[in-house]
Amino acid sequence: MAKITYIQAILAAIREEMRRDPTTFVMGEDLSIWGTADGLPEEFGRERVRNTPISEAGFIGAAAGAAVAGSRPIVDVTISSFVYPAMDQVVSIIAKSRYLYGGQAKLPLVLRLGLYYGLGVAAQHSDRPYPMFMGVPGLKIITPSNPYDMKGLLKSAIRDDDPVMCFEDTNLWSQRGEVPDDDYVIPLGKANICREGTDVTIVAISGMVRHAIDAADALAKDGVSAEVIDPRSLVPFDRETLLDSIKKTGRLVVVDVAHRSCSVASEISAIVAEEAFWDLRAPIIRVTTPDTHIPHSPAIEHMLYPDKTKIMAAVRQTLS
Amino acid sequence: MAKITYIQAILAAIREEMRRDPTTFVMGEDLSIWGTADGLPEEFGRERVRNTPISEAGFIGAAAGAAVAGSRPIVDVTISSFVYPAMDQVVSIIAKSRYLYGGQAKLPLVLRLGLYYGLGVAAQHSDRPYPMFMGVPGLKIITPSNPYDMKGLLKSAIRDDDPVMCFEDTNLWSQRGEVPDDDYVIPLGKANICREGTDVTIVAISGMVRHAIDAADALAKDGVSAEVIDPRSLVPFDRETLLDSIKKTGRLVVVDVAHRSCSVASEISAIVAEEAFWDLRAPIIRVTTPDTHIPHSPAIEHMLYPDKTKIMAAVRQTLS
Amino acid sequence: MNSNSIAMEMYRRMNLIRRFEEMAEQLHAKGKIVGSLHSSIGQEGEIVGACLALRADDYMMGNHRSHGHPIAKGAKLGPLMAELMGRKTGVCGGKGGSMHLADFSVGSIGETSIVGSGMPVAAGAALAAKLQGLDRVSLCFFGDGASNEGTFHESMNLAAVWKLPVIFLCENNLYAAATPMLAVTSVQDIAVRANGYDMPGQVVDGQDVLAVYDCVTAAVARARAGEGPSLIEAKTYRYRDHAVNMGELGKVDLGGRSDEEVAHWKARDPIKLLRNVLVNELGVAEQDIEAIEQAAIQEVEDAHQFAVDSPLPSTDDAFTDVFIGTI
Amino acid sequence: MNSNSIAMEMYRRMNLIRRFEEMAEQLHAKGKIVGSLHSSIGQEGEIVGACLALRADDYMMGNHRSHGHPIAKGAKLGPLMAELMGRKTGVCGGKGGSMHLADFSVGSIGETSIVGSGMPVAAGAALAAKLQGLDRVSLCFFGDGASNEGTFHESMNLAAVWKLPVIFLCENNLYAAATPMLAVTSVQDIAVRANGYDMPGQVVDGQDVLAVYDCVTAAVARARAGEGPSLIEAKTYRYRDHAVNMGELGKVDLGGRSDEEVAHWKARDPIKLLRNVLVNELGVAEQDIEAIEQAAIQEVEDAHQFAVDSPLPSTDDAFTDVFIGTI
Ligand SMILES: Cc1ncc(C[n+]2csc(CCOP(=O)(O)OP(=O)(O)O)c2C)c(N)n1
Ligand SMILES: Cc1ncc(C[n+]2csc(CCOP(=O)(O)OP(=O)(O)O)c2C)c(N)n1
Ligand SMILES: [Mg+2]
Ligand SMILES: [Mg+2]
Repeated sequence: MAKITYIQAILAAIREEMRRDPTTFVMGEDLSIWGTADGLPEEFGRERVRNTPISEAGFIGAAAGAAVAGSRPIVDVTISSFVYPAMDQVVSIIAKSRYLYGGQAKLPLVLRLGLYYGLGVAAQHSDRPYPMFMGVPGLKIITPSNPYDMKGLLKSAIRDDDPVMCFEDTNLWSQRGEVPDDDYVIPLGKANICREGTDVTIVAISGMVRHAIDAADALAKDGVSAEVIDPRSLVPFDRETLLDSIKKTGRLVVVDVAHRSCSVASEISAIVAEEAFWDLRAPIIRVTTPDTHIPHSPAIEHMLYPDKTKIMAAVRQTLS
Repeated sequence: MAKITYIQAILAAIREEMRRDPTTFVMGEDLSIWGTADGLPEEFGRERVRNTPISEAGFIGAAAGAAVAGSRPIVDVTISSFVYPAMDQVVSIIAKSRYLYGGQAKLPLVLRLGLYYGLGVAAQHSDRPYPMFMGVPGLKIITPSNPYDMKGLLKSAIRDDDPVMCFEDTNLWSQRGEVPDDDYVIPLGKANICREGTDVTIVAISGMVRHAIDAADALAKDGVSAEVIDPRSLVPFDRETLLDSIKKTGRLVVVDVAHRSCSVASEISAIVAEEAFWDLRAPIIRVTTPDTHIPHSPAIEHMLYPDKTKIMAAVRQTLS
Repeated sequence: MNSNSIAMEMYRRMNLIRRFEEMAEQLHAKGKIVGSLHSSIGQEGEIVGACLALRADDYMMGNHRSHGHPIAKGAKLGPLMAELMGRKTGVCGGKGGSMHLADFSVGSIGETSIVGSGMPVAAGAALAAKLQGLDRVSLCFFGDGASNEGTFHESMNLAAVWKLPVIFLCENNLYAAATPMLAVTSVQDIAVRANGYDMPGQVVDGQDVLAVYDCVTAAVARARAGEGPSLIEAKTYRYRDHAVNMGELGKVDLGGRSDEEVAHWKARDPIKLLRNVLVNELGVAEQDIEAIEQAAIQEVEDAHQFAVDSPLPSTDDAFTDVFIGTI
Repeated sequence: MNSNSIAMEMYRRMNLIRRFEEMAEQLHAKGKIVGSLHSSIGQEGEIVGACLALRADDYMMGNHRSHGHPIAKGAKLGPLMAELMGRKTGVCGGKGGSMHLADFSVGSIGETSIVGSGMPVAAGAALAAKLQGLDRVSLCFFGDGASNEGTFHESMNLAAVWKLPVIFLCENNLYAAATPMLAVTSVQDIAVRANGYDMPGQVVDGQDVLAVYDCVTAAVARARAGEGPSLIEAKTYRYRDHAVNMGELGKVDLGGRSDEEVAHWKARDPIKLLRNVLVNELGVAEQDIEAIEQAAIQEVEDAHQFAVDSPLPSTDDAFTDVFIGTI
């Protein structure tokens, strides 16, 4: 057991799985830049660690084809905003092939996509696009919120025989946590109850989980007992843990750094308004990024994202 | 006033606006096929009615550039599934340019996209992708549900100085309705109350509106008074009409032919669960297409979509 | 196989395709097949010539106009016809339909109806073969219209820099739906574009199945030897409309297809051309040829019967194959 | 302008860019500029040579590495520096930042940080000029790395078939981030790809501002005369890392950039080369040259001061410009 960073957890997961399964391989642009491929070319060779041209549709589509033909690609899309040029390959090919061919095709591939917001890089680089993929059947989606989950979920994703999108919050890159050196996996579709509580349920996604925990800690001092749930995977989604919690608390705040409209926060709210309405004792509050673009200027960027203060205010609103 | 089809309403809107404003022009693949460009090359010439190569990113991006440089493109994307190869141009360029350049750019363009489901053409051609664009700030979205609305909304869209996506339900193509011959526009952001009622609010999008009206008519015979609302534009969204209706009825069913997760139905549900919770007297029911792909076989395709029977069942559920 | 028996096999498969397509058209006209239908009639020469240059374990990707391609690759006809008719016994369980045939058992690994989208996939299958140390190759069919999609460019470059064992076969039938190729394409020959990737590019007469076979065979040999990808442009013609229900010969946007043009191409029908070769050059007996022709009719009729006798998918089937298990 | 005064103007703009970029680097190091920063130092020759071949009302699109480009097109420095520093007075109100400069008042109509995404946009601006009967042209900068994006292909073909007045200028600085061009690109010269679109393609020495100017001037004349687009590949070099904070000269994936390579290119510094021409061939007095150099330093200092003195955007500003009005 060692304290390693979120980035190191990614690398550890990839390295271990590449050792375990010779059909895995890595590809992406400028793999050497980010630290998630350090040592891989040396250990596995350039055939299995491939630097691509800047051709997202080309190499993401090639990943689909390689997967269909029996390999297991792990694709570094780097910043999630760069998935749009390959959108058709993701939606029309990766998500749909198995179904179109009546189950003949298997697409065991992983797309890794960084959520690169909060860095002053403006609207074209700061996307958090996972909600749009949640509306496309056939794609599994994980959103690891700490190094331990990262390693365990990513290893599961690499072993999964279906395509998995792994959204990585780059604001957590240098976050450290205890991560076992040995092999472990976290199953997709099992939420994590980060903190138990009885007054209100806070569901938070990805980098928002730590803010939710901070808020819950602060609220505890005021005598408010908040339960914090990290779904860990959006598809499959652990409905049971969510609904059980609402049964107990009767109140829900959902924290999602995506834009508000058609966000995962909206989806979770809709699930609860449909399936747990009679348990609810207050409006469901979404704490999201508003429906504006992300500006470059640091003076006005950070205020747009959910944070501890906004979460606390939302919780108070459900209690009033 | 004449009874014309949905397709003819599209053509009428385009023709009238092209006559009105010489900076407008039309482009797309195989314009002659669909009936929405009949007579246009003859009247306006091939410069203003341009047949494109199969290069969606190329010509949709070119529309953005042309708009920035003072023209007003009306782009026929034909089937909405073909927007994915151009996703980056829509999300990174069209939606974001004005913001990125601090208001210097104006992008008066219209993308027309057909919802081509229910036709046995399988998963790659049957998308209903408007929810993913609702989560991208900077794009206005209209979903006309009948010939009258089509002409009025599309004319508004063409005159609008912001980019507008017009999603056209191809299941309505041959539907006829009274449409004034002369100039009229329907403002974006104003919902249509198709039918007044007091017991339950049914919000329905695009081609689902007629099913909602049919359901409401049938329910009326059983003494249930359903109000049917067609938002007509998703962005901007008429929150006021929705919330006023909920205040009156206390019950909500949302009908959306998109896949369930992160759908517009989910968004509308979340808005109401957040802002009108205390008016609600029952769970909010979403009637959507489930999160599976659209199969080719007609034997199993149609049952996936919302219809009158499912809407009636949902309404009954809110009343029980 | 000696060249005689290869030619006979070509003739057999071309006949199967022609008859299969004719049956499909009839069934569509009767409402027994639903959805769009893009006939490959007229293109059998390039389809069969290319596919017969492959081994059974090589990969093949088609597009929206690829009923003939799995047949050329060796697929059984019954499950293909059942697929068009939306049956549970269809090769894709009735979920893919006309534009998405695939028969993995013969290396037919997919057909995609989003123009140009199959090219990266085919390159990826070639990459997998390379990584796995197999000497399989990947054959990718795409249209003249598809050659203007960005995926064409990205796939060609990727395949070239990685020396992937892939053959990109452009079925240039002169039109993309209602649009003549030259109205939207900046070169006369799409094969020229190979230069931009330092890749061999070659034009071949798509109506001459033997020429296509030779040309693809050479490219396959190159690919198998690790020498990288090739671009081959087969000049061909579709006799029918772009798709059913779109007016006689398609409603061509810039002036229609002339009667002369159609007549010119029909005079060079690939099946007739090969028949002539069989009779006049290879000395095959008329009755042997007729036996093939009759057998094709029967095989298609049997396929039809198989489909008709097959059950439709059930409600549950709509929900499987989204993921491997249910989630 | 006679050629002497054009050369002096080139020298002035190249100096402005170099000094502007140096100032930006310093400010980034001090934390006064936040976000990524891609320096165009070393590439001033092709930037200025190309932009000076345009009229003020012509359009110009840049990319993520385009601080220099609006300067070359004639933009005021203050609002550019204020933009980098996230000020309300920034040319984009502080919303775009380093990778998205635009000054519509001088025809700088955008810079996009999604590689390759500006090419269709530039083609579209050219289309608008054509439709409006204006004789404006559109100049599009893009990198060697961008030449492998699908948008390159689609834009080239579209521009060619529609004979759009656009000049595609590839700034081939031999690397795309950490990746050497030849490791991922299937041709030695990107200009070769022009053949695939029946378009003129030309390689030019990007360090020779005069050569670039001549070459682009010819392409602009062609475009204005309605003869269609051109592809020009300027061979150039960036002295700095791909972006700040990425290690000395970038952490190049396949072995780093050699000292020899760097030295080779620095010996052909575009500013030095032009200075030599001014002194030795055009007989410009040393003091006139120094005056330009000094003025550039001062102008950049003033721009910095302007930015420093400017207010930050307010909360409300984050919500404007999503749409034209508020909705
Ligand atoms: C991305 C995309 N754009 C548009 C279409 C609609 N479409 C289907 S087939 C076709 C023409 C294709 O032409 P070509 O590639 O030459 O193949 P052909 O049909 O001639 O065999 C078009 C435009 C599509 N399916 N996918
Ligand atoms: C679509 C997309 N993919 C990847 C990136 C990340 N990225 C930014 S710049 C760059 C390299 C660009 O190389 P080149 O086009 O040669 O321009 P240069 O930086 O050398 O000027 C990359 C890969 C991006 N911004 N957009
Ligand atoms: Mg064609
Ligand atoms: Mg470069």
